[in-house]
Amino acid sequence: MSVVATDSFLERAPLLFRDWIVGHFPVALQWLVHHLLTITAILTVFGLFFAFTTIAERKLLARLQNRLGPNRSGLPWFRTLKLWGLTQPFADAIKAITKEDIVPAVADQVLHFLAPVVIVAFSLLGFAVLPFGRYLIPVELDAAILYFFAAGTATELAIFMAGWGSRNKYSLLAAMRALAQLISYELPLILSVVPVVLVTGTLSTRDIALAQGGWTWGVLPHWHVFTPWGFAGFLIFLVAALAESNRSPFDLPEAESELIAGHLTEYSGFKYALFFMAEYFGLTALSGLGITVFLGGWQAPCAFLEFIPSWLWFMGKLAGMIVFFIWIRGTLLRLRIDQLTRLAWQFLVPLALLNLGNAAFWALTSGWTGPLALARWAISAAIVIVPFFLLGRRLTAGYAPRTYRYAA
Amino acid sequence: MENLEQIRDRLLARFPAAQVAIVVNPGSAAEHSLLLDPASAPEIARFLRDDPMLQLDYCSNVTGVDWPEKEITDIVKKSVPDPAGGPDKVVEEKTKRLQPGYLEAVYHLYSMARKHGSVILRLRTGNRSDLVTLPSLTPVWRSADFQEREIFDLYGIVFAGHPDLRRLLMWDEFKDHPMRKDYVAPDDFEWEPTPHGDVHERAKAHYPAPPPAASTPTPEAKP
Amino acid sequence: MSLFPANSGPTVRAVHDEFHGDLLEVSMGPQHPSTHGVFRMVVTLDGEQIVKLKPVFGYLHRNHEKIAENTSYLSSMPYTDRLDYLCSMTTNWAYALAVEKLSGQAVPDRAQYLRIIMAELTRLVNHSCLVGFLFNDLGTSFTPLLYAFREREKILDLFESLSGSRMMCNYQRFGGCRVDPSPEWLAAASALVDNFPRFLDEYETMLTGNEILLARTQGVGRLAAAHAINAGITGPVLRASGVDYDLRKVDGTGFYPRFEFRVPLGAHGDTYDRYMMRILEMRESVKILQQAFKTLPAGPIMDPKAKLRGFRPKAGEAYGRLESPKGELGFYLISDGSPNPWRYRVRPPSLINLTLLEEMCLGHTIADAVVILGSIDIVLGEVDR
Amino acid sequence: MLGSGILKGLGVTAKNFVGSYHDPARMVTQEYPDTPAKLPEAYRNFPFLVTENATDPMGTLRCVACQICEKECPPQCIYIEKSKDKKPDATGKPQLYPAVFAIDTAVCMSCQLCVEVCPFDAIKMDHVFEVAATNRFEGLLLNREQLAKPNEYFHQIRPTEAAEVDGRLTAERQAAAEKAKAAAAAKAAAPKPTTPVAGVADPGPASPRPATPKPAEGGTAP
Repeated sequence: MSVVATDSFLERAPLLFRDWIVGHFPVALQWLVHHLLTITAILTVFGLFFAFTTIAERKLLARLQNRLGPNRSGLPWFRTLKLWGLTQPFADAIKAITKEDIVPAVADQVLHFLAPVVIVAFSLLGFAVLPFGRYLIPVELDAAILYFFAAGTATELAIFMAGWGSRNKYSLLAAMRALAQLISYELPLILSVVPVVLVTGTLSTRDIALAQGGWTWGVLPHWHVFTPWGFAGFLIFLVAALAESNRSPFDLPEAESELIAGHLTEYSGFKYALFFMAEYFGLTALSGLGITVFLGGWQAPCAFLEFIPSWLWFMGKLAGMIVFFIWIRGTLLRLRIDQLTRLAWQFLVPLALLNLGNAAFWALTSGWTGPLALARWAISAAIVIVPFFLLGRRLTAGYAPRTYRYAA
Repeated sequence: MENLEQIRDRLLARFPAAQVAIVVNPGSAAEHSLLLDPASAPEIARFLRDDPMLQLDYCSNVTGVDWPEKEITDIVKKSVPDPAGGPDKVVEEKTKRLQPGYLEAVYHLYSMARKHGSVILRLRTGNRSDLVTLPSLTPVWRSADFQEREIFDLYGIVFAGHPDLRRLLMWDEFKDHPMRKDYVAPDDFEWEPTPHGDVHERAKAHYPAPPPAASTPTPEAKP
Repeated sequence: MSLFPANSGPTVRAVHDEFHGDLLEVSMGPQHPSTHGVFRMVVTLDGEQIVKLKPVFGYLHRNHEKIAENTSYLSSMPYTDRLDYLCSMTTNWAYALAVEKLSGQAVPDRAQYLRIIMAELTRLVNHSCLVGFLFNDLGTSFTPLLYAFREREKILDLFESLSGSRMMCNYQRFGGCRVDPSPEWLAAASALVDNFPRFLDEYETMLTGNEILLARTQGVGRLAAAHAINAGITGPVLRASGVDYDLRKVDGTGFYPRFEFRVPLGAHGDTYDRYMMRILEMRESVKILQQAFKTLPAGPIMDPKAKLRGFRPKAGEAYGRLESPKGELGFYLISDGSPNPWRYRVRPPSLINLTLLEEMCLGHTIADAVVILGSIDIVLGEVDR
Repeated sequence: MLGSGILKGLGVTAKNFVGSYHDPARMVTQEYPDTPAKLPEAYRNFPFLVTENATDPMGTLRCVACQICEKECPPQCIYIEKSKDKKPDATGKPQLYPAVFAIDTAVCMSCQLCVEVCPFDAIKMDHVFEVAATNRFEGLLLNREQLAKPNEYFHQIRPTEAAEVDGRLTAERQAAAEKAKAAAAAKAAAPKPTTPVAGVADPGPASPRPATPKPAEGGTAP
């Protein structure tokens, strides 16, 4: 590996820029400026990322549905310049801020106000431990994974606050659903990441990303997703992440066809926008964790592509994950609450536990080479595929497409 | 399927106490109907549903009809002997009588099992004011549920034995029965300066002075 | 103990029941995204399970029947468009059918064919729309609905270029049809119908085998045949329960006996069967349309004796019924010889199909209630009239 | 297998995603204010009154204030007042004319019944649809001057129907003119008092045009 590629100026540019600014301050204040700059950077980058995720979601969904999507908003005073509607999120933001904030008279005023604040705060915490690039990690924690899940879980608490505090029956039902969903899906989500911790032997996100470096023949990356246990873990992680971030097909708390807007029913204007923002922050953070844990983090997929800065790779993978989630949303229908919990407890949790054993087997047999390596792959694949079929059959027992008769 | 006379005869034989009459439809559709007396209607209905030859298991349409009382002029021709001794004079004697009004419930029955129909049943109330109770056929055909509620709502026929007789389309506090022929619509419409129609006239009468927001009459408005 | 403190607001009212603990009474509608208009269900919930459901109607009531009794026979025709506003062509036909029965008018052959073409195109419109809405109730983000609307749009464009309006067609007249389609129109319609199965295939690939759809709809909202017959339920909802009763076959309305088509029947009577009935009926409709375009005769489209103005059928009554996409749509007319009908009654399939809604929903969750309602296919313009 | 149905669904949406960029059968959206809406000839929205001469619209209205449309209009949105005097119409025959002719477009439902019952081809359906007004009442109440549109406009929006109507009207007028000529000649030949002959062009409100359908819309039967 050429040192030039990995240590290029672009690779270090964000850090150099930060150090340059920090250098202007007295030494006693430098630690504070350092952290404030990091926070500002995360807020700006992911704020913008959120803004463009919304427009991307609307445009991609529109195209999936054979529509054009928002394409009108341009710039003020430049009527002819339409910019493909890319300034739509700013228009949305202006609208959300200027809209009247309605608080129901019977609502719990404190909870109703706190819920959107809490949900945004907690959904942002997860970003602190994600390694966005080779040298870009806001906080290096040894127990980063634990911290991440602890922070992420609190967002569901905010949903419950919103549902309870609104004093609306739909919101209440949504709050109950959110809790059921939280309890059911936190387990498979964590269990899907534990195999990686077991194999890499670390809880630090930085080390997990580093552990996936290197390529076979320079083109096949050593990402965890390209192992049988990693692939299974990644799929479980995807499903659980969808559920954790309340995305379709698991968007039960805000099921608009059943509960109007669920916990958001009594929110309007900027508070509504905050919930919306938090949902996307949560999704982005979980995608970032998934990338770090399974998709090689900031690592380039091929050796010769390493000249591209690592943080660009990370953002590219993040965009890919988001597009995939949008695609899912444009296709699938919603599960019912009992089916949702059944999927978690009867399918994902057993599969994740088996996968843990699978990872243990993988770690124990790391010395197998030659034909034994093939056997190692086959056994490991069987450990996930066979239960997948058996559990899947049990899950869908009694459900099948039907054939119909016609009247004589 | 048997014709209506056969059905009537069978019903009369089976239920000697019942009164069953055929109401002739003079129109080109020629769908004649059976007029039942309210007292025996439920058991006749149950018989029609369960009778193996008829099996009228499907009650398609239930509706009310309002027949307000109307003045009928009977013309009787009489030959009066001429006191002068000539040939008898034919004199038309006009007597006016008031045909009492009544409300009517009409049931259109079909058979899904035998795929035939229709047999039309009619039930009539005693008058339009206090004798408006008819037996409900909802226990026989569930499909009459909402439709009888609708008749109760819009015509004011009270169906005894209906499991849940409430207004269907109008709100519960509503007083009148809008589908009756003598129903007078309320005149508190929103004032709209349309230059035509009695709605405008009534609205003007209801609001002594039109609301100031829309007080300018149109150039075309009727003087 | 009640869930919320008493007097905490007008919307919060918990029902107490000593066996189930606290029940929650939710008023779904009239402003609810999934009640297909201004329909309202008063639902009592035990957790998420429905223990009681009372439908409430009348929010769109405009006394259509009274209006029709105060205007001439012809003037009611445009109002029938507004009953089932998704299927104005069939509603028009049903009304024309009843009036023709009342007055004994004949309809020329070509008009009979055109009526069947319009009715079956309407069936495609209605069923594709319904399936789309059903999927929206099931929680898709509009994708199947918009695919259905894309195809519906093409049929509505045809309606517009023929009758002048996309949805309020006002096309049928007593004794025939209003406008004769040009050969170009017929060619365009025929091409559209030939392409329609491709859309259905794609739709079915996308959704019919979807595991979530199967789990959400199979076994949900079962309706037994005997109950359905007794409750007067008609149309695809009835046939999903396995009852062979299609007025196109039973009554042989119009020229339907001249066409070859089959009537699909379900076995389970659940939501999935009701969904599949619509898909299969669309395939049969395509067959009818293809035959109709091939055999459409030339000739007049109006009975020459038909009168547009001064229409006074002689005294009598008639009940005309038709297999509309939603079920048996009937018009009951009593004439007293005057230009206005003495009694004008619409037998709305949407309303009567709701008779067993509570029984179908009991024991299921609130999410299922929305789906069951969606699978019954109601249009509030017709329910409330 | 669990998930196969979901994968198939993802495939279909992906196909539609790609198709929306190149397949006009999939992307049917018209960008309306930028590209004007394409209206079929039969499109109907709100009636207008046909005038023969654009320079004198009020003098050459075809409407003779027979009030048939007013009676037949289902929502009762037409209001007509007959004139006190008579004006010569296009054939030169003195006719009444509408002193007031108003249509409340807030009430009108564009059902076309007024067009169908009009014996004089005086009222036709328009193609306008951008008819927003700032006032709910007066702004949407169109009077005679706003409703009158020249025959050329009718030709422009509905060429087939307008040609058919014009052909019929010219034939009727010619027949009327010839009849008048013949009557004048007869009168000159044998001057004696005769009762006035009703012109063919004036069937009068009591005798409507036969209710045969107009073959114009959407072309003729094959």
